[in-house]
Amino acid sequence: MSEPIRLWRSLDELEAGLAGGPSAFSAARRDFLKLAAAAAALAGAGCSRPVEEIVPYVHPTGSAPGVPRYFATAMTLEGCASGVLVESNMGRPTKVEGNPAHPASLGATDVQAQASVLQLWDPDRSGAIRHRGAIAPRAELEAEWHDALAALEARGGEGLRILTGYTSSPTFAAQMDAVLKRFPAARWHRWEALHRDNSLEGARLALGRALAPVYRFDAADVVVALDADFLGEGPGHVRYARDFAGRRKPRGGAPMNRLYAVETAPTLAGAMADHRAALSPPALLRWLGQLDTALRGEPGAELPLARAAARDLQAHRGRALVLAGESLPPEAHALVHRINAELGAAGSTVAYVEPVAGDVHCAASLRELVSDLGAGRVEALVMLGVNPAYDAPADADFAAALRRAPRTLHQGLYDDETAALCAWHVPEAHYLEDWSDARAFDGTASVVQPLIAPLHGALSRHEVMALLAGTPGRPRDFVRAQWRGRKAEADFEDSWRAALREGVIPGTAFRPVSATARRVDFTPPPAVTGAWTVRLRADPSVRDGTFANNAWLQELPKPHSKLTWDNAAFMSAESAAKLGVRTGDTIEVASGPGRVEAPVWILPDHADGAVTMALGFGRSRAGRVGNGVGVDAYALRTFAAPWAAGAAVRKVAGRHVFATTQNHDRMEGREPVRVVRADEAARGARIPDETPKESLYPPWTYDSYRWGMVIDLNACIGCNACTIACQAENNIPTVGAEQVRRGREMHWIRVDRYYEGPAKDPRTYFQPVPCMQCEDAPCEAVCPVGATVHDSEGINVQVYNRCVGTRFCSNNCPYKVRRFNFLHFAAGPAEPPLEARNPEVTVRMRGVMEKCNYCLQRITRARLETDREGRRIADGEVVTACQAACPTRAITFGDLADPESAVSAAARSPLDYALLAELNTRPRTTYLARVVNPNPDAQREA
Amino acid sequence: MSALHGLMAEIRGPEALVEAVRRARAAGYRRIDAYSPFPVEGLADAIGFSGSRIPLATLMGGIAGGLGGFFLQWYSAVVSYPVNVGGRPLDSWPEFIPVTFETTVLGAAVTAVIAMLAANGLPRLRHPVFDAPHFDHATRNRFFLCILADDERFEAASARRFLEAIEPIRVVEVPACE
Amino acid sequence: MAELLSPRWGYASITDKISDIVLRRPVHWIWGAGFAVAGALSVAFFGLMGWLFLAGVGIWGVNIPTAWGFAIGNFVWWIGIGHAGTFISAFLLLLRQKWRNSINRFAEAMTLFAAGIAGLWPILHLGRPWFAYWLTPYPDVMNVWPQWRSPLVWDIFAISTYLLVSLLFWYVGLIPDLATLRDRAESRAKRVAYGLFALGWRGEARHWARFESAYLLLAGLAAPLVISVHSVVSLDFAIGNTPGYHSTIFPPYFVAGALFSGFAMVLVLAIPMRKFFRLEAFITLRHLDNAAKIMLATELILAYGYLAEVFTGFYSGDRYEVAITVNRMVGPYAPVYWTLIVLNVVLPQVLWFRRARRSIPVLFTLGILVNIGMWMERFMIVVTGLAQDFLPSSWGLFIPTWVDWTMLAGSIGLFALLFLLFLRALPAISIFEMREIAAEESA
Amino acid sequence: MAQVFTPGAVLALKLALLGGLGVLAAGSVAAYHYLQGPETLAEAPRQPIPFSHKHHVGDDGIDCRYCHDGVEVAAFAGIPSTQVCMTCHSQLFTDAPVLEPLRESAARGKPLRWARVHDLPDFVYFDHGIHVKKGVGCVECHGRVDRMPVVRRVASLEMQWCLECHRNPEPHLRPARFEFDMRPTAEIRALAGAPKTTLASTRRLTDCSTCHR
Repeated sequence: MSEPIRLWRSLDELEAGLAGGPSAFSAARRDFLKLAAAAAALAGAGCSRPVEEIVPYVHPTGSAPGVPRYFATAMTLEGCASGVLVESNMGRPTKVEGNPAHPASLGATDVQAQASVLQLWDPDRSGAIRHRGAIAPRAELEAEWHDALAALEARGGEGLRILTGYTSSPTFAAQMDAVLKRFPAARWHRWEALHRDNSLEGARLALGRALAPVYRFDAADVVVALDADFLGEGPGHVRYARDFAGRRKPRGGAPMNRLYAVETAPTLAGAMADHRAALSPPALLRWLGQLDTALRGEPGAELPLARAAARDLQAHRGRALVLAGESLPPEAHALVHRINAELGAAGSTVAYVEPVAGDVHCAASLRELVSDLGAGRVEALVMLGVNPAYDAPADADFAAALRRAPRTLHQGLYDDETAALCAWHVPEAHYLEDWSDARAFDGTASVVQPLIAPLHGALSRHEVMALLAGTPGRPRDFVRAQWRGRKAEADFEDSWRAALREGVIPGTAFRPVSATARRVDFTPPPAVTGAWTVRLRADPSVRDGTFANNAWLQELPKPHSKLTWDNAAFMSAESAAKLGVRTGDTIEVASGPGRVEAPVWILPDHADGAVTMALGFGRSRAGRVGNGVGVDAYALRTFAAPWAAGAAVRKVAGRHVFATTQNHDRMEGREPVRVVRADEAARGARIPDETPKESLYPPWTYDSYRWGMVIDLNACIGCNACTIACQAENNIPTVGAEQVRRGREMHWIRVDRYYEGPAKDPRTYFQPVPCMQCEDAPCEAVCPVGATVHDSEGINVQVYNRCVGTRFCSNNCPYKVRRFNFLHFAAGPAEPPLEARNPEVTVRMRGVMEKCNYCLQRITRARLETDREGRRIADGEVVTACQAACPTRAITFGDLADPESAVSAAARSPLDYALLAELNTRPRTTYLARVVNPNPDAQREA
Repeated sequence: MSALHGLMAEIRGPEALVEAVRRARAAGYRRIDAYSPFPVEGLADAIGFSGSRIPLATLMGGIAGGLGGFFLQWYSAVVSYPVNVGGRPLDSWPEFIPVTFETTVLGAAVTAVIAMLAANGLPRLRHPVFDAPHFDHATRNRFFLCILADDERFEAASARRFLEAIEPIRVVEVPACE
Repeated sequence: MAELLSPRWGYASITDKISDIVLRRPVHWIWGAGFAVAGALSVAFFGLMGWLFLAGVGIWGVNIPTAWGFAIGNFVWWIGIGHAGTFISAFLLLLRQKWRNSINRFAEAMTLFAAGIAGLWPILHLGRPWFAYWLTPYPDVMNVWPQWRSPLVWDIFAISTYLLVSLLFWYVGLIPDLATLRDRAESRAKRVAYGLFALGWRGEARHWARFESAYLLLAGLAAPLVISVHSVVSLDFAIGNTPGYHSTIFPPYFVAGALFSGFAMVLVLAIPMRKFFRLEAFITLRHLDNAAKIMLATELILAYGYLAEVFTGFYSGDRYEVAITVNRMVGPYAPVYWTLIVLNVVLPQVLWFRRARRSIPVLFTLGILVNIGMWMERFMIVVTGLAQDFLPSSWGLFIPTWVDWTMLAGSIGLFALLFLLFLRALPAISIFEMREIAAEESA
Repeated sequence: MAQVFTPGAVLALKLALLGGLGVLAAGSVAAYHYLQGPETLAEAPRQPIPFSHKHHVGDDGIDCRYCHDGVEVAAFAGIPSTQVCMTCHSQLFTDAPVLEPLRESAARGKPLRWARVHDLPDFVYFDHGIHVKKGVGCVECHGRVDRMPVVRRVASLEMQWCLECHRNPEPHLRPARFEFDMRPTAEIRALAGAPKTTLASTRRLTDCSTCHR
């Protein structure tokens, strides 16, 4: 995949490109025309075509046009880096893949990484340096600040404040040192809306210093997660998902692990749990108390699940692990550290390392800044990549405080809420445009290299720091200098190239620190009947609001609610009944200083007495896509209680129509998802094959490849990475909330969510559903024009340019995986510019049916390559977009004709079954049953 | 006065017309036309019309349509561009039947109409009888018998005498039109 | 039982009575008003058609899973209405039912207009209608062909054949009457116009003979065609695997429904027409009575179809069939189901009573109600199966937009417009066949 | 009663009918040719520089790959960068007026803008590399460019034209070393025999997915 690149050239190429110069730009122009013609050509189907221009390079580039190249870099989210490989088509980044060499990725990505390419091309990104709203030349900015800084320097930097989010960039840190050296009295504040104050504070209490835990799920037999969604968010979650899934194999290898999840709102971890309890935040803490009591063998632990979990943990000392989610107070974290110590987890299933984003308490840091602003102690405030005017706690009233600052500068991707209040705004370079470096959750460092010169004349964060430090230079040089250290240029060059090629710098992972956890007294809050708690959490898609203007993420269904383009007040059915509300009714939630009105969404697996709301919505200056989507839950947030707080909840007037992609939750006894108990599976239980043996038709022979896919429901955590990866790879348009309401979303692979069991606290199952590529495809027989037919490798292909749009195929598709362009979605307002699209995939016009085709373009590329080399495609050589993105490797794809292939092996599993097999459609895509591993002990208890 | 098309008698009713025709035949006239505002029972036999060949033509048309329809489907699906459609066999003949049926009916129907018109020598917008007085009532309520001038036994005087003998409303000469 | 025609009617009076409607009678304000309304609706229809072609079918309520909505429902409904005409003229001709002669002409016209409008819908329904011709076989530069296994291709052939044969049948039957109009028209323009289409018909004995044999053959061909058309249409559904679609009862059940709605429409048209043009003498109560009887018969077959569907639904034991059967009765579209049961099964039972069969208001109201009921049946068949099929995760309802409704109304307006024009331009009752009856009555 | 139609009228009608049929026939023929694609094979589009393949290939014998360097490895054969042209033209015809755009491009760093001669619809994914690899000579599709003063299209590039070869590729293939030889394939095969290339099955070659995705 990744290939060595000669920096001086590729970079010049890129910069030249964006300077409107010949190379990359003209390349873009070619594909632009290509794509622009697409719609017309689709319509034309051989009728008159416009005369097209071919624009060659002026200087040769060494890369043949149309051959994509991959570059390794790293994306930073909440201070933690994950390695990515970015596909570049003629100088234009079009697709993000995980970097197998990177510890936080292992080749997989989360949804934000997939969507980041759309963010890069977002036309709403800030496009110019602005002074009081008016576009200003860079020189003016530099001139003004040069003088201002000189003045500040004279006073030792008194009154200079810098506010950033979490950053793990060594280069940035070094620059900050330089700045603070120049301005000794200056202060560096940090604010990250999704901060990790509680866990760090908890570590301070228990371990004596701020340390971050690094978990080893591959070594854990029993895991207890307390409101900890280690599969869905937080440092290293992609890696953790892989390790966790690796321990859920019912047969062969290590014994299958068991997960107990206690949480307020359903999370990905909760959905995977073998035992789950939904408890409101206070009750959850009491449960922790009970667990502790039970572990210490003291009387008074009356909660059966807690007792069972305790016994299970003790039975697996050294292979047990307890996790505390960020929402738990520091004391709870401290207790959990202690419990892990007593269970012999420390050193085996959990290691402690220096926090990659440094030892910092965001709340304290921001509170200090706000008070200083209020006291007029701030002369100049520089804010880099933060948006406190939107995401600071309500009781900070940051906007008001900010107005008190005489001199302000804001740098960000967007001209956002904070930018609007600042004298100066500087567009920030996207990570795909920027030189930098960053550390992963375990400390492993990567060099961040640009694939394209800043699109909107954006500045690197390092350039602004250089301005402050008074040491001008190019970002790349800062990063090189940082890593060269004392080495000589000559012998550094090789390691530098290696680092850029591999995407990781070897030997930079933090060494685990040995720390002994002491017991700190922890008293769970007393039970108060009828009390409400509001639980605030990051949105699985837009996180803290950073990605609010990203249509792919906005339209990505939330894992549990399948809700798009919105947030809601999630609550349990019982709580709703108590309030007398149904899904769609409006409630008012009042907590601390703030109150918000939000529509209710009932989740069967939500805790009673609690309301969960996602942060990151209700933006006013996010951009055309994100403005006014959902309600702003930050209004309920305070320094003291960032995640959970007591609240007053009441019903108010108003209905809201949600845009959801799944209207029915239960399986209606149809078993699309098959479930097996671990012990049965271990004994080799087999899912009966319901395919009718007789067929009216003589079988077709497939003499070359027989592409097939197996999806392991036991590994799928429902994170949606496949859905969005497919969207990015296949130029799938977004349609907007209104069209989703009408049932017209376009995702080629959707993740179905089913509930099974009691109405209260049912089990949650996820099931990714792409096209099944049926061998006896019902869709094909009914197409009047033969626009969907089989090819000789058994792929059910959709020929867009032949499709007339009768939609008969969709009617006849039992899986309803076909998607139709009811309107000209490809030209929708939220669509990326044509340069951002995959030139290997036709852009579909209005009136055309489309669907998954196993990433035909990738198969074709592999076929052409291997064909030129005169060999067969080897197993694993074709990786579909969904497969590549999947954190848990739940998707296996390959050639069923080759008995040695991974997919053949998977298909032979006794747990393999075909969806709706009784219809005799003979799908090429099959599933491996979900395996649950309940604790017999616990069931006896319950 | 130009050439004569024939002598025409205007007759009151259908029965009278049939009777008249019979007598004309008996009198040895062969080239006679009878006009009525609706198909009159037994008139065709009386005038010596031996059954039409339209049914045969129709049958032929139907067979041609059917064969053509089936061949078109078979050729395009099996020979011209064979494609694997949903694992169905290329020659899915049972699924070719509906179209074959339709083309059969179409072929037959179109042939029937064309054959009818052709055999009747229609369309023919101009015809001598149109010049005959009162002939516009031939499509309303009147019946006409016309002995054509080219009948070898035709002789103006005798023919007129013959027609007068069957007590028509009137007898007129129908001039041939150029 | 009243005879078909009172003896006081002779060849001349029949001819004049019917042809005067076209040739002499001045335009009446009622006709004008009807024309205006129908015209307005037609304009709306074509206007929305234009928008549809520009924007795409997204302006309708269709979605995934219910990718078919009003368009297909309307198509099936119109085709159904387009059945009675040819059935009347073909079957009843073969069965020597003389009473047909006074209603076959306008019934056939109704058939042509209904079938033509029906034929529009599948094309409007396409995502890219300008490529509709790809469904027909022709030598193209892509060397590709229609996919013959698709019922939609069968439709193309079935509908176009039906339209063409019905047109021929209708036209052939018109020729002698056109000649009549040619000979009775005063204005030269009219004589030329009718004269052209009369093809110089003279009513010569041999011509009549050939005419009758051809007409009989056409009837013989049209009869199975009538059956085949709706059978093929029903295959659009029966071939599919969608629960509620996949049913072998469909062909006969669709045909029965078609005749049912067709005869209902005949009544809806005949009753005002005979009153407005004073044609009570030709379209007697006995005619209406017979039509009502046929309605009753087809309604019973249809009711059997409903019953059989429910029975087989449960009998199959197939969980999806059972689900859809139950779903129709208690699901989101239950109101539609029960309404159509009332309109199509319960109400028509009044036709058992002679008094109802001979009561103008009853028949007229019933005709309208039955047409509404039959439209609902089409809607139920098209939508319910799709809305909730195999995987619960993909279930989703179809909610029509105002465009759906307006275009439905527009198509009805277009139908009315064409029929009103027909009444003014051509003899609404077959003149020469009425003369035949007169001849027989007098004989 | 008199005739409705005068002899003249009838004659006129007949003529009108014939005329109508004629128009219909002509119309369908025209429509067919429209669908055949508008590009008239004869004429070449206007190019910024009247570049003569005849001169460069026919007379100078420059190998195709010298300018079209992607042809063996990539989907797109590649259009020479200004720099490639300048390798010679910095010495030769340095002041020829026709080359002014080239010199300007080199000086200003602005790319030349050539008009596409072979333009496939964008839902067609053609790959030069594999065709060259399998032994389809340039001349098969591009004709005798070595004889074209200004290059023009010689093939219709319609689907049926592609299928002709995809349904029976064998006679269109030539040994690798003659790929870039401008002589017609028949001649080459007579001279050097058939190539030893392994071909995908005709079924594979006529799959929709071979060219459309």
